[in-house]
Amino acid sequence: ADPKLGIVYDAGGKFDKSFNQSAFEGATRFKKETNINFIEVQASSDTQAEQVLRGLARKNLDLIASIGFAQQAAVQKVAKEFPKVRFVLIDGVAQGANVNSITFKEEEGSYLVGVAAAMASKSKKLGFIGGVDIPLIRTFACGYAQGAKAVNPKVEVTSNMVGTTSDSWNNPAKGGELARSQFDRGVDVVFAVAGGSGLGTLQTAKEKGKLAIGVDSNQNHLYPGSILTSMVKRVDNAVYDSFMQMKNGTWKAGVTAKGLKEGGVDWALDENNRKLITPDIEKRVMGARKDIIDGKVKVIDIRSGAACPV
Amino acid sequence: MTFDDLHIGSILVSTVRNAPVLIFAGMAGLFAERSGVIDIGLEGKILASAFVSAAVAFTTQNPWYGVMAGILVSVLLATLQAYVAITQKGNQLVAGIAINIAMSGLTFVVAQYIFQQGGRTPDLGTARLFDVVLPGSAAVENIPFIGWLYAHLIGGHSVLVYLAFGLVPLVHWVIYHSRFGLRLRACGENPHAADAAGVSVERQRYFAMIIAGVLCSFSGAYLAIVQSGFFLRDMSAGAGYLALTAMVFGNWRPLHTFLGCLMFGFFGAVQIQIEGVELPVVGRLPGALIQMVPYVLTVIVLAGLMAKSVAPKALGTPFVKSR
Amino acid sequence: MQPAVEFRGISKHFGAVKANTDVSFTIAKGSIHGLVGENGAGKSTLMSILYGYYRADGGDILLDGQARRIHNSQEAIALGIGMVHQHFMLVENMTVLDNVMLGSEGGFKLNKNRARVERELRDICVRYRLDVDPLATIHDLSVGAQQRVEILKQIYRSANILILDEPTAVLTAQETESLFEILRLFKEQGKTIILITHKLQEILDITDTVTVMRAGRVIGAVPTAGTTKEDLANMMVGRPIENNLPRAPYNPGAPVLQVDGLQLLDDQGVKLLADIGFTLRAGEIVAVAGVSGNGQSELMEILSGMRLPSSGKLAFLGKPLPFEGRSDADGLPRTFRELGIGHVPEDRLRDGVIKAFSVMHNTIFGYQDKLKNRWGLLNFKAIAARCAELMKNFDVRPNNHDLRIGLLSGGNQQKVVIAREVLAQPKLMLVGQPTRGVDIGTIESIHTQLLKLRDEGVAILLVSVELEEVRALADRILVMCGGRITGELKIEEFDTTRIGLLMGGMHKS
Amino acid sequence: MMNKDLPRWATAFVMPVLNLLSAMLVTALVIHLLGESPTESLAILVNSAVVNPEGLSYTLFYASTFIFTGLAVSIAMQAGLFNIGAEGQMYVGGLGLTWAMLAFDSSLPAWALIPLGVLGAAVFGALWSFLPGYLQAKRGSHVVVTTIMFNFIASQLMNFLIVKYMIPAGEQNPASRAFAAAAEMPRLNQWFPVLGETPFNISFFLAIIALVIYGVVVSRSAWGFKLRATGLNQHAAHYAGIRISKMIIIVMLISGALAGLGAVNSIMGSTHYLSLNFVGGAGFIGIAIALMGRQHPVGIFLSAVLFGALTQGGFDLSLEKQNIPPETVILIQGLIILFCGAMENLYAPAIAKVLNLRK
Ligand SMILES: Nc1ncnc2c1ncn2[C@@H]1O[C@H](COP(=O)(O)OP(=O)(O)OP(=O)(O)O)[C@@H](O)[C@H]1O
Ligand SMILES: Nc1ncnc2c1ncn2[C@@H]1O[C@H](COP(=O)(O)OP(=O)(O)OP(=O)(O)O)[C@@H](O)[C@H]1O
Ligand SMILES: [Mg+2]
Ligand SMILES: [Mg+2]
Repeated sequence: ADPKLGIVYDAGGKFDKSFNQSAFEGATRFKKETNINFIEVQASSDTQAEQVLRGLARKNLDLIASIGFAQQAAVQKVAKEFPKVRFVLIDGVAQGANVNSITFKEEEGSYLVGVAAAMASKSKKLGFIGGVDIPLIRTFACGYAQGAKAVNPKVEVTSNMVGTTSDSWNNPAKGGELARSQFDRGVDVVFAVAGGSGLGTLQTAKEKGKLAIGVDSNQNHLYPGSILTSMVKRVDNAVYDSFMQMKNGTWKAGVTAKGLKEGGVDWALDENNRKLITPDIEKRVMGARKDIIDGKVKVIDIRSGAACPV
Repeated sequence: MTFDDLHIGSILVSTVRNAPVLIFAGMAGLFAERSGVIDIGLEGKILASAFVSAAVAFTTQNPWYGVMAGILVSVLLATLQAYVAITQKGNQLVAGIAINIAMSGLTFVVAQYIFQQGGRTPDLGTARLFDVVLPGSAAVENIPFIGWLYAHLIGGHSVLVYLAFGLVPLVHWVIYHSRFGLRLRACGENPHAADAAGVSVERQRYFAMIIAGVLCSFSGAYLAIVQSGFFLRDMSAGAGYLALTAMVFGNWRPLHTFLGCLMFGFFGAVQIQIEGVELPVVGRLPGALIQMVPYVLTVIVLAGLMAKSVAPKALGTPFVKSR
Repeated sequence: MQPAVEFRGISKHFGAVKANTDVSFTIAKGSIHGLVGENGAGKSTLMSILYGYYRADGGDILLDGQARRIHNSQEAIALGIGMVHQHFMLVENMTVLDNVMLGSEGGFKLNKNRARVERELRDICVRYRLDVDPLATIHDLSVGAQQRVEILKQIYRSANILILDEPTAVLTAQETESLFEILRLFKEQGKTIILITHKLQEILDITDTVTVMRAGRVIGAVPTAGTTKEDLANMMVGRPIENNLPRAPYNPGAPVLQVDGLQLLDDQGVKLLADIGFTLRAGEIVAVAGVSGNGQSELMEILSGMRLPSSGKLAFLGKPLPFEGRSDADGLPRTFRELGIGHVPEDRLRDGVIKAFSVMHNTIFGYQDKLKNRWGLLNFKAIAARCAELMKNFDVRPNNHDLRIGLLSGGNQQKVVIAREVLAQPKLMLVGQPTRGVDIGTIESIHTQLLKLRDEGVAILLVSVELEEVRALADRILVMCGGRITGELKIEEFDTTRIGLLMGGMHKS
Repeated sequence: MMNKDLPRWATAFVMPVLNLLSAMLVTALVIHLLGESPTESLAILVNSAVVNPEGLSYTLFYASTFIFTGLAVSIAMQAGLFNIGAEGQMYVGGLGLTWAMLAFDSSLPAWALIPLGVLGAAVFGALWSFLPGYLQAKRGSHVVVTTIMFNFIASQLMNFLIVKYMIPAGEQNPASRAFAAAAEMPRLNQWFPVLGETPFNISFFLAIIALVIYGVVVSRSAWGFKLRATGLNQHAAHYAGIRISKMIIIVMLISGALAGLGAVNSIMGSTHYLSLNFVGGAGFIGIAIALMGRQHPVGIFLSAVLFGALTQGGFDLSLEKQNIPPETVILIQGLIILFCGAMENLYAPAIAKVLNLRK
């Protein structure tokens, strides 16, 4: 029989222009290909996450994908209560024989776009715009800076956060304003990791004739010619794969950290940014990519407790 | 980066760009409250008009239609508020808060229903209001300071920016030097006196609310059509409350309210620039603490000014004919 | 001659209250018509109907013989009706000029007209000998001046029928006299004037005819020439009013309050009070007479602890009043009250009562901490009993302690306040304007209570702008002008002219 | 005013019901336009929020927090102060609670930890409202403005503290570590298994106790008398010897403490850790509850339960009806506030007419 599948988004909702949305896309792809449906719910608070997970588990679902670190505690708890139900936790780690925790090495993908940015920048001033100052976003920022400084230690990275409330992910005006301010100070490539606010950043880069870097999904198509590349984080693949494994009976519990090697993160090169990526840039980025995969370059993950080296 | 790298020019330009959202809404609030109606529903009106103007601008591919549709919706909401506050004599705070909450939900639901993009409208592309380039900007561009002043600080903004700044003296004039303003102030201070003088308090207040609706819609249009180029759920992000704060801060006076709006815009711009910068004495502050700057400064200024509140006396009380 | 106004069977009710029942009478053109009656008799309601403020339930109003429906004040103004309301209808933070222009601005742009109207106002002020600066802001003006602004408004609008609802309640004798001068001038110009007042002497002084109302009905309309105060009082209240209330012989006791060198400066350093010194003894009533706004209010505020003096010695029962070392007066009135100082404030609605509270709640206002049990809770049963007694003793009407006090007439509100303060058995009682806007029947009962208090040995400081009241109550009289005491008289020396001179600042000589 | 003449049963029962029905009618229209059946939706909502015991206990769980924030706003309103800062005060209250728990949860037993947590929440909530209260009392700075500012500042401060000091090493989630089991508010399902596996806990009784104390203090105590007098007429309050600035500061402290207590239910009763933005708008809902409930304890309780039911029922509704996004609940909340709070007198004239006809 077909597996019964569920997906639980966190407070950002499935249209957050970030990992929830990516998860939604992965699940949708799975559904299109297999015609197997899935239940989807949004948990607006940590309390609700537990309620939802338990509710779904009671319906005897086979696999529940929980999107976002906010659900970590809830997954851990509910997984223990329902040993027969399997859980996939995205962006967080929960213990349990029926839990597969998938995290991403955002620092590696960010390193690559950092390399690209440093090479594409004429002013050698780069910008970073994050949604809220939390470890996840800092990881992006630090990987980005590491990549950029690897190209040229003199590169400066200016970093701004949109805010501290949950509004901060939905404030394109501020996202744009931060970008303008950075451009005024000489920045010419900006990396936006701010959900909906980041859309304002991309937009502004286009208006001002500067370059921007998208995040999570491939955003190159939004403003071809102004988006240098995107740091893609394949939450969609993670969800898709989990569902597929469930269907094929190959699903396994565990903890996986998906980096460049595992195809969890990458940079995006397609027809939309082909013209912006010179052979030089491409060569350098691909080189860095190989070095990381081969283990020659180690990108520091600040979440491990290490300070950002740059 | 050091403290010296602060770009004052960039801060000023950014202030000019940030302020209109607050100025429009602040002036809107001013009309409502000067007439005696508390308008805590600015936020909801901004959000609704942002959505409608983006949606219509996108559909018609004409930003001006968007602006007009935004006006319409904002005025409708203001009229609803007026109906509750004036005709029903209901609680004005409750009405405003209800509108804010309902609009936060409704704009998402409708945007999602129509566009299926997660409560976002599609990108407006060219259906936006573009920046005004003052004649001769290119010529003076390279003259130090003057070029910047003319082409970037004074010029180079959207029409709505000029409208916002132009509005301030106009509002000042209307409130203090026109018949309408005289009656407006009288209704906010002592509606019984206005009534005894033959002024219809209800009509005056309805009128004020409609003007508030019109002005508020520009805030929304500016957010969606000028600053962002699309609508996104909850994109007003507290602008309405901030505008109200600027108005209280400005003691319900147009010029002072304007200064309050500029102050928020300015502090906001400063905060962007000092994030990650090595500051004298305190060193490099973490982002979250830097974000506090505008708000902490506001509290300090407010406490220092000994702001004796001079709210319109009849603010918030429905006009009932008996004493 | 055609009457200017004719009421025909006007009725108006508010819920169960019949404010006007079948009211009919006429007002001759070019006459001054008096309207009298107890508090709540329906005078203001009737005038409000004429001014389009309320709509009558039934009946007709005829102006110059023509039946008119007046739907709002705008229409009334257009018909040449002007009204000076019981409570001033002025916007406090605007200038006189703007207040006058409000409603008849003469165009969208104010500035152009402002200059013209200002000129016109100055002109009017000269012609009618009104002392008002068109550019002054209302809240800076004395009550009398605000009254003049109201008049100015009507003159500017060239009202032909002028309604004045208790215009003299807040005026001094001089101010009243100059108001009457203007009214006479109006009359000469053929204008019709309707005057509501509780002061029967004024009716006799200036009106041509007088209508008496009681409980919403017209009791009688008589030519002034053929009537007396006693007749009118009788018609109004239904019983004769005693003018000379009985009192024990003057026999003052020990000093209760000693004031010496009291000064008060405002923020700008202007002297509001200078060199105030007097002694108040047990069992006497000392009245402070003077034109309002000459420091009486400030004096009362200081003595009640609502405001700190700038300097001076103040002793209560021989001990200094606890002003020392305070930066503000926050909470001080409570200490004063506990010392035994009662205070009936001048502005009862602003200071003395909480309008939204019931009568019962208002009877414990300021004394709530004395009426709580050890849990800090109020014992409403005991409070209700206390309140019932108090309402009975002071004849508060209606006798319903659950009613919001805002719904009581001013006179009855005042009785509640006085009763509350008396019940606390103070040694010193500060009383400000106790009978402002109160009808003669109630005045009689308030005066009786105050005299009783005096006879019981309480020291009473009375501030009043009514010389009649001063004469009826005082044992000694202090006259204030410009923040100073300009003279002191014994009651036997009472002399209106002399007091008038002192009030005007003619020093002791 | 208008409804003064109406009998009590009409104003207390018929009118609120009619208003609620109107809000539901508009909601039904929206749901219909979204392509779902309004009646089914209503059935889901009611079933999930009140009929089903587990749902009901979620409803009451949410209501517990709302009662506290509603009380916080109400008590300030009694003194004429509009405290918009419950959101920030509850947030900071959560910090106090969490610090206490992190420091002592390994050393103290439950009977000591829980009161300590409650105290920590109240004290920190109060601290956060002190400055707005003080500035209002002493400097005349408008409390509306300062509390809005303090909400922003709280959010930034908490972000800083949580990210910088509280996240356990190696964790992603911007949240403190979870407390030990001793620091958990006892859940009611231990005694009433029918309530199901829900976070409904004894904070609810704490909320009820707070409501009762509030009701008694405000309407029956001498202090409450002074409180209301201050709110209604400051001139008179001064005349009566009430220390207004002290009153303002104290009432703001109490208000902040009550808002802080909201965190007890949310954190100690449910998540057992402090996380970013855990308040999630409960402070703002408190404003709506205070206004709709007329600052009366019974009104506050009913409004809090109504909003709790909407949170719970609306959540299930969006789960079952794919065309109804969760944001619809926000719209419904707005409509209910509008009809039941702002237009409460909408039907008064009509009812008066009907009653008169019968006479
Ligand atoms: N707005 C109102 N609502 C309800 N009842 C009212 C209202 N205004 C007046 N009344 C009632 O009408 C009666 C007449 O009031 P009115 O103000 O006309 O008296 P008045 O003669 O002017 O009294 P006073 O001498 O105190 O000014 C009062 O007893 C009162 O009960
Ligand atoms: N809204 C109201 N509802 C019921 N009765 C009212 C209302 N307003 C006024 N009244 C009644 O109208 C009568 C006169 O009111 P008014 O305010 O003129 O009192 P007053 O005795 O003239 O006091 P003062 O002149 O000192 O203000 C009072 O008896 C009062 O009960
Ligand atoms: Mg009257
Ligand atoms: Mg009167």
